[in-house]
Amino acid sequence: MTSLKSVVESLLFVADTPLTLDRLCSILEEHDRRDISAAVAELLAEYGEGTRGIYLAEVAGGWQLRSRPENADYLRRLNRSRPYRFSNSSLETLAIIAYRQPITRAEVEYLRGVDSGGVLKTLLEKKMLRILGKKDIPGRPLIYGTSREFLESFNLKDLASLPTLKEVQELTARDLLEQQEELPLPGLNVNSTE
Amino acid sequence: MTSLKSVVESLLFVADTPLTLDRLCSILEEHDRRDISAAVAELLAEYGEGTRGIYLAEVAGGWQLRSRPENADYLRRLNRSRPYRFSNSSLETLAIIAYRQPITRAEVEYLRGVDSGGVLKTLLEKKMLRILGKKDIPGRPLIYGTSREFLESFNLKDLASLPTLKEVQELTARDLLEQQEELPLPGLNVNSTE
Amino acid sequence: MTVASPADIILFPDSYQTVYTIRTEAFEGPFDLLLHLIKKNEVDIYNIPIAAITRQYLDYLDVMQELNLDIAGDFLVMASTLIQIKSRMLLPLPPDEEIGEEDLEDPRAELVRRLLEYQKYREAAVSLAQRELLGRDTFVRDFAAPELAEIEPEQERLEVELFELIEAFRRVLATVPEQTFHEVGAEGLSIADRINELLLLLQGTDAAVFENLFIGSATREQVIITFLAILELCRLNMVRLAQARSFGSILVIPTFLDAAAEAVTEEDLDRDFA
Repeated sequence: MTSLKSVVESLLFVADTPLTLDRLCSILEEHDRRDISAAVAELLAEYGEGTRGIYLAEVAGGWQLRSRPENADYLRRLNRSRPYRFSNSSLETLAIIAYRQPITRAEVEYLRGVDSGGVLKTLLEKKMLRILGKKDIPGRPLIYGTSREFLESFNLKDLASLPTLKEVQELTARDLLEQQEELPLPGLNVNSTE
Repeated sequence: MTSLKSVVESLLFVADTPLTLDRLCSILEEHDRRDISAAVAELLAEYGEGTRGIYLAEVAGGWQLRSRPENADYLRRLNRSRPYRFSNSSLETLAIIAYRQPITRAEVEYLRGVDSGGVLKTLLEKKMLRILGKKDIPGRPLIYGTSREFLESFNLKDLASLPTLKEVQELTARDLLEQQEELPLPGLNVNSTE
Repeated sequence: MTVASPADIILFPDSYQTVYTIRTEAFEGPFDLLLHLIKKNEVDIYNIPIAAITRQYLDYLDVMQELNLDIAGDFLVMASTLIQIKSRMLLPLPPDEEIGEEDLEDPRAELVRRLLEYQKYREAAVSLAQRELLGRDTFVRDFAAPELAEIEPEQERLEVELFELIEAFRRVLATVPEQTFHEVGAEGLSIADRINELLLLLQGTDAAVFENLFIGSATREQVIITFLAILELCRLNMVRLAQARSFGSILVIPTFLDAAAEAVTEEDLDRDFA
């Protein structure tokens, strides 16, 4: 018999999606949730050491073994995975939806200032977005949100681990070394356009 | 930059077939064959220690990372609840029934243009459909509709929350007429969003 | 004044291909172009020299036109907004007693708010792109492990997105002649919902009082939908309407899946699944 840690490592290795603690517990039903959690923690620590070719990422509410990003140049030569390329408009639209979801197409377009139907469709096809339902306002427009695949693609544990817009701005400001003084702008209420 | 060993480990991790020394050398062309060989030997030694959940197997004249065979029972449980993906024909049939219910098999087949008996059966087994009754026409064919489970799996409140075809088509309408007619510049009051 | 913009670089394209790509890559939209002009001119976003910026903006549209590029309607809409703001800034304020609240606000305020808001998301987009992207920076084993290949799943979890369902329906419709189809709107689907609910309600009962089926139909629209659903059920012969005596209650009698005569038999299933 091998250890629980070994079993968890095997599971993480063969699973083709991130495994959540709930999923691990239902697979390892005879084990204590606390023990499973501890095994994951041990693995996280082990994979965190040194510069191994594999690391244990916390994504989409679970854990997934991934290749070390520093080795990406070599891995691309294997030519196996479809490279993800996002256009600027896709990224812009994704950012808006990630921060403002649930959101309608009209709201996205108000923020971007351009028609966004085509981009939304592309992002739906790439499974980065989900249709969450319809908004309870006249016309019942569709509402969109980001998907689990979005979290996986962008290496995010959950939506809350996105930097806040303020943090993003501070980072950008520091990057550009051009501190813009902040003026109070009242009433940035974009959603009142229905 | 990480070590050659780390790169080899990443490659073995991502590859879906065993990698031979020749293949590794051709991918890592700037590296010496002897160094690559040594990196593999180091990895073999490391993975051989203890009872880790992953081991480096020598197969088909090459190497492949595999899950530890002793843990196979647990891995089977992972597979037991594998996510089920609909085939295109299942999705098509389900879509027709969702949007056109109540509907008979003959009507489904008229729309799809192909025999749909097998697909209907699968969808009933998956509990996506229910038999609503029999139609009062010669032959008394069964009438199908979608089930409560259907709504649950698509996270829908009711059938009325299904997006209409028109709503999705609107997303792409722009692509077809990318050429926008030119609007007269003056007097376009766009900001009247109060 | 010249327009220095990404389009300039491509004014002398070395291939047709290059010309084709600028349309999508020059500017994402009017906000993007405006922010570019503001930055290039090194002006304060809170105090935009609207006349100069408008002129440069229109110059850019001219360049696009000279290059025979399609100018998206959104760019033209912004042009008209800019012109409007410019003219409002030239107008003298109305006499004191007629000053409304909107007259007091800087005509540029709304535009500035939107530009700043847009800028935030554009920066967020950049920070998204800088993350360790799956398929670009990091890779996973997104294939079935060979050691699991022979294990048949015992129980499957359904995993499908609404969008895929709609796309499937669209594929079907694409192959069907148009007039055999009409768009089913929310109303048609509400009727289908109601039919499903009524069938559940009627299952296992001998009959239901007609009026009782309207309990819970709060709005006029819901009443109509319930009524249409009952009619549809009658048409399909899944219910029968009966009245015990004149002016008595109307009874809705389920005739579907009648245990004695009408149960779904093996034979029925065989016929459909043969």
